[in-house]
Amino acid sequence: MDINKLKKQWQDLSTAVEGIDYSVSGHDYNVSLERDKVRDFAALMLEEGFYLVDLMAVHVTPAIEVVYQFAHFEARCRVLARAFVDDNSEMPTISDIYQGANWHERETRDFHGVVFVDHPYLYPLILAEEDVDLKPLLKDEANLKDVDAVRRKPPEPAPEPKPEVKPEVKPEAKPEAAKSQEQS
Amino acid sequence: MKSYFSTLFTGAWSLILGLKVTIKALFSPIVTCQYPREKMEVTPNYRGHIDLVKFADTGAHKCISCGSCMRDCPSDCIVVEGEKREGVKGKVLTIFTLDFTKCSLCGACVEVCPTKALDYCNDYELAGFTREEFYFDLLKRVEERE
Amino acid sequence: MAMDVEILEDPKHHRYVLNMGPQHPSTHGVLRVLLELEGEYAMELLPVLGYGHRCHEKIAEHKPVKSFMPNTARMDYLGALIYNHGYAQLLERAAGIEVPERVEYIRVITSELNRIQSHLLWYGAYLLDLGAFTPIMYAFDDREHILDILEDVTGSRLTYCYFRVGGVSKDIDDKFVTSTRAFVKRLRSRFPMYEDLVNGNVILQNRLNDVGELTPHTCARYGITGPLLRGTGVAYDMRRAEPYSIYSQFDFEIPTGTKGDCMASFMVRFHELEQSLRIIEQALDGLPEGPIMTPKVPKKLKIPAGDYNSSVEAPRGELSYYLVSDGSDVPYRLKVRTPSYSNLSVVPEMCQGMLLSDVVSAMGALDLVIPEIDR
Amino acid sequence: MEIFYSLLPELIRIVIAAICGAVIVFGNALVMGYAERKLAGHIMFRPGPMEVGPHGIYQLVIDGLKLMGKQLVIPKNADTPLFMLAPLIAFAPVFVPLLVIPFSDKIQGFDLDVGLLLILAFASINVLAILIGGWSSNNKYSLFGAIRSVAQNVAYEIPMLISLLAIIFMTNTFSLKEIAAAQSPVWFVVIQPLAFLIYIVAMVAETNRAPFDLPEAESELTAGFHTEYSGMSFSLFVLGEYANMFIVCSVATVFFLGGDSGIPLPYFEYTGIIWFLLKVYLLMFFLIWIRWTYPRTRFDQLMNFCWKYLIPFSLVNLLITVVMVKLL
Repeated sequence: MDINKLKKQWQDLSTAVEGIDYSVSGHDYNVSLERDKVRDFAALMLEEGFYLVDLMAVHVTPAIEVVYQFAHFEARCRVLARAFVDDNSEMPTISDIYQGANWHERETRDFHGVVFVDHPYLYPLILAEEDVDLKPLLKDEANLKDVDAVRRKPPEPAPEPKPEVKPEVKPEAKPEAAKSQEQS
Repeated sequence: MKSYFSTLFTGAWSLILGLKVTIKALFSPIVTCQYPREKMEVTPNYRGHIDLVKFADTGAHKCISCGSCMRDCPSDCIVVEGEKREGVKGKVLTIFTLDFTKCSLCGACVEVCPTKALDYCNDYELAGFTREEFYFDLLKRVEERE
Repeated sequence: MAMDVEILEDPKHHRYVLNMGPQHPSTHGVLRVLLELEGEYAMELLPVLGYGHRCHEKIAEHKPVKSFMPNTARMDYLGALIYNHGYAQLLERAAGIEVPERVEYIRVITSELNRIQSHLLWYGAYLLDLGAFTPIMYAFDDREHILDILEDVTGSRLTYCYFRVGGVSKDIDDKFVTSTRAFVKRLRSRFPMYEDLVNGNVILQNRLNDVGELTPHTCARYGITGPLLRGTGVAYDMRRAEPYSIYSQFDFEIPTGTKGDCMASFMVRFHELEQSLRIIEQALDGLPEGPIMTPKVPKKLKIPAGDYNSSVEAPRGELSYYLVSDGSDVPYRLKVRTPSYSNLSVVPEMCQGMLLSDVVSAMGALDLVIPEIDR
Repeated sequence: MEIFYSLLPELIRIVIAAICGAVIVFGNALVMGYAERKLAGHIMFRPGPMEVGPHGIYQLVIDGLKLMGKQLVIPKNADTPLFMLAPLIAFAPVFVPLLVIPFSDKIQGFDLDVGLLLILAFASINVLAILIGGWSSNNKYSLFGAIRSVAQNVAYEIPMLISLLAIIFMTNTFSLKEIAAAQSPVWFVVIQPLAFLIYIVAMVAETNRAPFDLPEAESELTAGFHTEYSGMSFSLFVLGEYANMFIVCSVATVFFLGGDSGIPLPYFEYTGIIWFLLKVYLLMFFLIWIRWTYPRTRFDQLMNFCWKYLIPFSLVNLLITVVMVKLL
């Protein structure tokens, strides 16, 4: 696994590749994808020997965000890939590339109502059959946040005004993160 | 042909080894505890449901009805109420109940208590026929206790 | 029933449907598997989940982050401390809390005891699946010692809620150290007995060899981790691959197999018992003095906005918590990646064309804990 | 009338023998049920039944009463007549083989010339019962158990018969009494150790005991052929199973362990039964012992073992025996 080459390939497929400090967030890279590049990205990851750790959805505005987590068997490289669903809550499936995504996608369909196009058997997995439209993990209006509200904030130079937030909880300055933001 | 016989003999030998283990166990003493007749000693650190502690020097509990435990409980199973009374400093505890059917025995209430008025009880033989049997009135329990 | 659309009785092909579970003795809980059989061969399998779903992820979105700790233990009742560990680590990582060294040692010792306990239960229950009744009692005999040790320090026997953000709830004492050392010695002395009674047994060997073979590529496609993956020869263990806590300080091996069949993962798990004992011994030797709680954990723990991940090695594979925070003390989204979920998803492919008896032994080798799958 | 009087002693003998058979069947089930639980318990470091009576010795009586008191549940789509018939077929034939077993010199129902054939004929009816029970339950698990049982029993009857045939060639008789008597200096287990081993393995498989308990295989087939049975109809299957164990162990005793021979006791023609029962229960202990030691075999391996090992070995053994008998 050549990480520099991989990064270049990721950049070709994605809108942004962001390196993150593992000790703060527990993963190494953050890749933002367009919806139609998800399948290409998954195929690339499988080819490079990554396994699918997890697939989940986060309900934010403007659209539900689907997060794919990959890791590698040989070296520590934990990658989060994220993409927004379209207006019909649709998303291309990757269950023919990563068969393990099959159940994760069914579960995401249960909980968030994300429809994975071309999924072989998009049938309720965890929820009962009659709860197919329940979508329990969707936020209601009052709790729904914008996507920027749940993104990591770049460290601010000014001291935090609120006293109860500890100063040490803030993520430290990360040169990589700053660099990639410039790129994007 | 050679493997035909060697598998037979290694297989048979492994079966004999197994028989040796079980026959030895057959003549070994038993290790189980015949529960209703003999009881094992339960460690004093066992975390049963919570109880108000009765302090020997004052003969009373030390709850100041601040409600920290109620707020910190992940399962919302504690209800604490106190009232102001004439001539008494602070609040007097009037209600302290625990809905043990919801309790997950995490210990958050015991740790958060500012006066160390709560402790785990050691009672593990809890069984009942109705839910109501597990709505404990801890205030009553502490008053009835020796 | 509409759920059975894919698997239907087909008299023309002499196929018929067998409904295994949710009360079948070898599905270990409320798992239901629909099997399409031809003779005794399973041609198609369809696991049906959700009988034990308790909405843990939804609950997490409704209460302060610290209050979710007891729930983690309920997801995998056999690896409760390891689930605690992952969650405590997640919050510590997210809030930037340093943990005292003694706490890390205590966490490692108790987590490894928990892992041994889980493996011993699996060992017995798996043999029960294969029709041997006695080993489960021997394994429980050993397991009971661990439960006693852990009960003495944590206060409970199964669903421990022992770890706290920034520490543990109770310090260990000399009694814990001596009884743990005694247990390590005892379990070591029992290995030859297990070896004779079970591991070398020709019937067991025949039942497990070449059954349910996996390849590293299959594991990558399905996200299979843990002993099953190590059985295929990939030495991937979160304790080594992404060393959390103080695991990097200990000298232990990662047992691996070669063929990736049930026997390989069986032996991997068995050898892991020994490796866990080694870690415990080293941790007991190096146990430092010190506080058991970080003093500066705020009462209302606010997680800075962003997403955080924490992965630990649970007895069944990789456990990941993924937390999305909006800056408040309540998680915006908490996703738990449980190992059994991904491990079970391979069953339709792995068990295709197997005998019914082999389906039982292959599913037993996955070491399923259903509440962990359903969450 | 004269014919009647001449037959009367014989009739009385039949009645007494049948009563004794019933006592043996039920007594054996009580003893074995208790022994199995106790031994299983102690093998697992636990005491077994302890509650009813001293060391739980009345446990089996209570269990019997409980089973009698239970409702007989007949599944909705079951074939009711066959469903009710199957336990009877499993239970009824076990009395007949008991009539010809020579417990001692004088304690024997009949000494038939074809005693062995009678035993084997009636013992194999058990398979039919399992098949009927599994089929009529209208349950897929039961059906599996039944099918497995038939295949297994048919396969294992071959090595069982051939290994016994070696003894028949040596003694030239089918009469059990004469076979037992033929081993007065040396038991046949010494002369025919291979036949003995083959017989023991086949015997375990014939009685559907672990590690060959595939028809019941509770971790795969929940309870196999008796999944749907409850109450007395279930206990008839169990009684039949224990009685079958007793019969095959008795045959092993007669053929290989010298029948009632042993250290002479006073009134040996009667007291020989002590030695006989001792040997039988030692074999039964062995059956229990291996049941609580081994995992279950897989079906194809079970059949492989029979066809690849037991049948060739028993044939070779028979051949050698025949040659030796001819030469000596």
